[in-house]
Amino acid sequence: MARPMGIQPGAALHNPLHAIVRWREDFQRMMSSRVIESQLGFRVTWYLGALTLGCFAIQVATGLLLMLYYHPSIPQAYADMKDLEFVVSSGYMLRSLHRWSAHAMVFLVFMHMAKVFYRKAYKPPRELNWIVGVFLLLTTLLLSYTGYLLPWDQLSYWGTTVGANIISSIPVVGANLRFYLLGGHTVNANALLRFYVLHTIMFPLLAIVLIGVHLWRLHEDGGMYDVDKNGNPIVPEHSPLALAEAPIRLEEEKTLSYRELLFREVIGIEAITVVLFVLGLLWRAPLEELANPLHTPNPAKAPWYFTGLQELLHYFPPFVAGIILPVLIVGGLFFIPFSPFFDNVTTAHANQWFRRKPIRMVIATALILALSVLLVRVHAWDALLPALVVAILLLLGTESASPLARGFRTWLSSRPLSFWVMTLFLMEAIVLTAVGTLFRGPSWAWVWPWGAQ
Amino acid sequence: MSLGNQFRTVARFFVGTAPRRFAAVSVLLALVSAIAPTKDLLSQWRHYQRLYVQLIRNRPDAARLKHRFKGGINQIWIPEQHVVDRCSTCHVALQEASLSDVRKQPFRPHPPMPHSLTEFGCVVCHHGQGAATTVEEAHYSTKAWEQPILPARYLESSCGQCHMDVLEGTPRLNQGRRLLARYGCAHCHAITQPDGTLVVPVDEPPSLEHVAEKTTREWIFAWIKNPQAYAASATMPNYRFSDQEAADIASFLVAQSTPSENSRKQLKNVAPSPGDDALQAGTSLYGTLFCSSCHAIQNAAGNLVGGDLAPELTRVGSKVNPDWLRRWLQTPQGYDPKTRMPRYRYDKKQIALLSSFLLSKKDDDFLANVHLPEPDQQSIARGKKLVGDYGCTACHRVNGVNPPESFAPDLSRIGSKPLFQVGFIRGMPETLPDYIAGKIRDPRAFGPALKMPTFSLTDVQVESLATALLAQTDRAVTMPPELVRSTAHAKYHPGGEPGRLMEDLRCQSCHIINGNGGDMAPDLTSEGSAVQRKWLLDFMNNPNTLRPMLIRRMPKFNLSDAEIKSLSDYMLTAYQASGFDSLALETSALNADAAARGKQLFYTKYACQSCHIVDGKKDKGYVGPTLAGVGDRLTPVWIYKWLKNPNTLSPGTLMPNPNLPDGEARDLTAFLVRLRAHPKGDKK
Amino acid sequence: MPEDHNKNSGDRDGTGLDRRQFVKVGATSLGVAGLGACVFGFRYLSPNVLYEPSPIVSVGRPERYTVGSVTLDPRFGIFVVRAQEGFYALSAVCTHLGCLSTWKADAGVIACPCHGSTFRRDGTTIAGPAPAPLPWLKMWLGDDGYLIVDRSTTLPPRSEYVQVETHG
Amino acid sequence: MKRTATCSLVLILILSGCTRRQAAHPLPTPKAYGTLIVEVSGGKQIAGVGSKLPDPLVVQVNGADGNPVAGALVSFRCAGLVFNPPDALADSSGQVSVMVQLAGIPGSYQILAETPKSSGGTATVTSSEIALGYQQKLGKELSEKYCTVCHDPQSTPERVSNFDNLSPPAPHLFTDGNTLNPMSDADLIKIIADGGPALGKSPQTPAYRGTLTTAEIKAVVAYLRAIADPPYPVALGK
Repeated sequence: MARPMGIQPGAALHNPLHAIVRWREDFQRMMSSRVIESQLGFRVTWYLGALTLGCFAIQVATGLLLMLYYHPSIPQAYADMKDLEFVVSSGYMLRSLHRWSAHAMVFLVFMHMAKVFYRKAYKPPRELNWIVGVFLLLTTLLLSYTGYLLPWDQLSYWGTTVGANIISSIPVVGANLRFYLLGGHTVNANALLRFYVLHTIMFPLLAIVLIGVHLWRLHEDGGMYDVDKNGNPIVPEHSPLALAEAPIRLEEEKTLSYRELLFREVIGIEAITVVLFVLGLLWRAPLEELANPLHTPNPAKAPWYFTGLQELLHYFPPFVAGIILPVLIVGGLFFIPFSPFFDNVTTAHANQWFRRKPIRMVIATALILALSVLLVRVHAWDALLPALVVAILLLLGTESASPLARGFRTWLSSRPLSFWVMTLFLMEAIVLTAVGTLFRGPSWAWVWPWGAQ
Repeated sequence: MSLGNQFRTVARFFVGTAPRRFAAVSVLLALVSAIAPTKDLLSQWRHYQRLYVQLIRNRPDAARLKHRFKGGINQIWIPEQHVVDRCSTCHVALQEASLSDVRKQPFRPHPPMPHSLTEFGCVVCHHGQGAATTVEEAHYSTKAWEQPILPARYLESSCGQCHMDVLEGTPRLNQGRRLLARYGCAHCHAITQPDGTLVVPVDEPPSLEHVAEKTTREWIFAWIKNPQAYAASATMPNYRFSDQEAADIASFLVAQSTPSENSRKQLKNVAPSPGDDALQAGTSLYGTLFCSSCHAIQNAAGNLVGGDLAPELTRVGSKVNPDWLRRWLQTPQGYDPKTRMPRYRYDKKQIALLSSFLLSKKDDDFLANVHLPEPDQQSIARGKKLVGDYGCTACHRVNGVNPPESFAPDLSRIGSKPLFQVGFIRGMPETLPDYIAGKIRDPRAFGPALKMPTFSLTDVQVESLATALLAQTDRAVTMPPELVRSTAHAKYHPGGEPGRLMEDLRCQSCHIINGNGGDMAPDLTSEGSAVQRKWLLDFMNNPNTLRPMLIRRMPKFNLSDAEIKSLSDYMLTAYQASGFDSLALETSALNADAAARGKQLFYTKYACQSCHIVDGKKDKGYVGPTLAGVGDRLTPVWIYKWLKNPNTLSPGTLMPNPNLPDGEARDLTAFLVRLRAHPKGDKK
Repeated sequence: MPEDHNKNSGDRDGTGLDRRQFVKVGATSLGVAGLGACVFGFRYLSPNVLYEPSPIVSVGRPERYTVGSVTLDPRFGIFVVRAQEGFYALSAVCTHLGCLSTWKADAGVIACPCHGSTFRRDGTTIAGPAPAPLPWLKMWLGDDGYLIVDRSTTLPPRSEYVQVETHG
Repeated sequence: MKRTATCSLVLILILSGCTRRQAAHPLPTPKAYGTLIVEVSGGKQIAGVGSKLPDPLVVQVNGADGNPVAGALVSFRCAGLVFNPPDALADSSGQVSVMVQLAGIPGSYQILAETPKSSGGTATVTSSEIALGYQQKLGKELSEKYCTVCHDPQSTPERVSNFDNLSPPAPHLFTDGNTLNPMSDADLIKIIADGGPALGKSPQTPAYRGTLTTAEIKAVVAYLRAIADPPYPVALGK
């Protein structure tokens, strides 16, 4: 590292300016990771990570301001919402912005995870970063879930009640888990206070710590994920995974300092803030009647990102939907970067999945079809759709083992098993959430979004 | 340079390089984030406050108004009642009486009323959403608040939440509550009032246990089909029965009828002399017995003459069986023990004349086209089922069918019925008042299977009933009893021999005694300390009237002397006004020259003759009772205390309190005491 | 900004501005943004609606207070004093640092518990760090027979007495 | 990507801007034309604010020869009032009767009933209705209880008028604007409270100070002002 200009040795101790220079150096080192010009474009990562961070920043900013007017007690909470809506100057704006950027943050986190996966940016040495990412995903969901109850109107009360009952569907530990979460048997003053503390202190702190680790790992693992000419991921020299010979780049690329990407991401964040402001102005955060435990609005839906789970609960008994599927999903997400069999980690360890491809493809297709039969028996038609699509794609992939392989089918056949599992999971999530939010009317019956029964 | 690439160059200029893109987006962000604060400046309530400042600029007392006007959000905050009303943010001039000529809302002052604004806030009476500062959220029913502003015509219902007593300023509410009791709503619907008591029906539907003796199957059929065709003022509702159903019910009612106590008594039938003179005598007898005090008959011109306490007799001839009528006139309680009709102890000749007059009140075409098939067992069984299903026994007593328990919904909290529980018909305005008014006007429109009958009510009556029902809110039912101002009606029935007599004569059908009874005749609660014994005995024997202008008079009961004596003694001792010693006035002061001064006061200073008649020839005012024989009638102390303050002795009396100094009151009493019906010596 | 400006030597990254102009534009835009934030912050932080009890309070019927008595009404922090000349009200809030002072009947003084200031029954200071006497508050007899005090308006001492002829 | 974002934004703004306007109520086509319209009954009624008038307002359309014209179109207009039906064709006897619901502000309302004339233009008649606020309703109740027995010459079965039994000067009708309007509120309050002699008027008006509170007396005066005919000029006295 070149010595910073203008500082004589030994002058550091009693020169106050020196402290500033040293901090600039630390920042410099933080920014030391390089970025290749081809990766600056929006198309590469859609700046999703940065946008999510931007939304989180908006949440913290608006959240702090809202906290100045919010008391987490039963009659006062709803009255404060009314005050914010009608009396506090531009209070309604902060509330709408807070709610819209909450929705945006959950959406962007999912998109970010999918983009990172499909860009294979989770490959070593970035497995830890992927794990931290998954934890951040859970934290975001919990942040949104706890924040959903705070306005204490009918929507939030019954959404939280449904969410809490989802938790209680975990057979053994569910009931008392719910009891500790709500601080009682029903959603009441204790629940509001606990959700308030979780939402304003615990989870934001957890999120900030995780984001810190996430960004630190990002720079430690060499910034943006990139692959050299023969497919090996480029890692910084000090990384244990560095190969003997230096990585050979595809072609000569101008490497720029990280600041360039950061600058573009800031533009992205500002753009999404503008979009959220406009959305907030056009569709204000809805505030319904004061929570009334005696009347359940029909239908009582959990927040939109949980309607997928609620949809599952509609089909499967609580044990399956409450235990097996969530554990499977979260476990699967954690397991993805570590499974040699499951994923072609690097070309060096040839992927077992690759070697005996036809049999693997056939087994995978059989597994998917078995899943479809199960879904049919349970009449889970909407969960069936993505499984069928994945099955067809798999079949296309196995078919292409024959010599006359064409572009798309060869690409398909070379996808690792993790690709299929991830795609199935994402499509299931999207379809179930869409059905749960848009196509479910009173008493969870099927209804077309435009209201015709 | 086509438009397309002109646009492209400009776009490239702005979003070309990253810094420019950054600049463009930042400016956009600044603009967008500035929208909300500026929208705050243009908020609705500021607009109205600016309009108000312009309005008061050119008014005569502009300076004072300007000084009193405080901009910004104005709020009435009453923590104990959880009231946060910000209505006065836009309705700025609520307490500015000088703006009463302004017609444009929201700048009208609040009309003078008994409660101050900061006592209860606005929402407690006007509903709407107090916390809102936009018109849409405050006045209308939105997702966040279901109760829109209460329409002005139903505003009196808000008074009914706490007040049980009859208020002068709420005619609709008072009429609505009277109708609730009079039209028998309380027979089926339980309605708890703010003081915890249930609404008591006062319409006394007749018992049907012996209906076969009284009338014919055809009449019952025609009556059930359309009661109002028989008697316009009938409060019996119309159940819209089909012909078959009505016939079944009629045949069942006749079949279940059992012989009454009356039917077993032998009544030597005095055949009235036929021809017009009997009818003439009957009509005059009907007049002199003052039957029109309770019963009404439609005269030729078509308007009802008489009271509404008892059924209308316009077409009674085509209803009742003559033999039943004669027995009824002799002892009504024999047929229906609970009837409110007194036993008048008519003699045979009077009964004959009266019944010939009543039977002449016929309307032949009422039953003209009613031909019923012979009643068979199935028809009777169907009739019985119908009577049970439609809850006739909630009002009428029928043999073999006991009254239904919870037959109709409890209306105690209908005023705050949440809208999601209300089944609106497609196309009707979706508000609670309209739902209630619609349900009263035509219940079957809400569902053909509903059992609620249709009442014949005018629009104004429906509006009053809706007002009375809208008063039944959660607040009304959960009112702490000490806050409720109500005229509690005690259940008072005198015991012993006089009690049996008063029961037989049904005194409490017309008079109020100790807060219980009808309000048509004077309140007798403190009659004992008012009247003199001799006058009371004469009056009981032959009741004449003190108020010539009233057509409702006390009927003659033909009591025996012993009965009169026991009744009068009981009244004179039992019904004393509280805190009333009849010797308070030293009679010496009532000498002759005091009487002269009293007369001068009577005729000139207070012009009492404009309402009271003393000298039949000179005075003509008949608002108050005639005072010709007041010396015999009232005790001197009562006259004196009455002159001092009439309202304490008989609350709500028409006589204004003249605020007489003691001296003048004594002189007037001296003058009045000397007015004897048949003068004895020293009458000036 | 014309295209040729781009060739300005100072402009290295295509912003069309050289360093000095960039600093100027940067500073002004930051200034504007900062000003906007301040205005927004100030308007947001000053509540438009206050949930505070109204300064006008009722301190009960005159008969409650015997002649020559000094009674503290703890609900509102007011001394209701009934002197020979009539009634008057003193604020019980010590003028030093706002503690609620109490009436010491035995010593016949009003004493502040925090820093030992003492006052006479007409509010004037006797000793202690209190810089000013206890203020007189506006008091009148309401038409419902209750004594009403307006805690927000002070009167010059000895300026107004409420005459109430009570046979108590 | 940016282009799609901006045009979708513009689209949203347009959609949220337009509002649905109620389709205008179609007027029935007149079958005949009269030349004159006259009020038959239902004018000068009194009702509480916002409530319906007890009896319908009936108007009749007559032709040039004076006899009624069936099928003439009559429409009613008055700011704030709700008519049911707002416009209708005259029935066989040339009459149209309409239920009127008063507006939310107390005061007198001039209802304009108009019918198109065969020779073009419209014939109109105005009838006035009175809406009473809370105070005036209180005044009405009190005056009906204490005052109208002498001040109202018409008798009803329940209340026979005492008007003719009084020695001259006869009591003024409450609607007699010409005598009552010039008197100030204070004078009226004084007469009611202290009786006729207080202003040198006939002692036949008793003193009601002991019976009515000042608020109730003011309510009676407010009622007098509301039903005065010619109407009481509001700006006159305070």
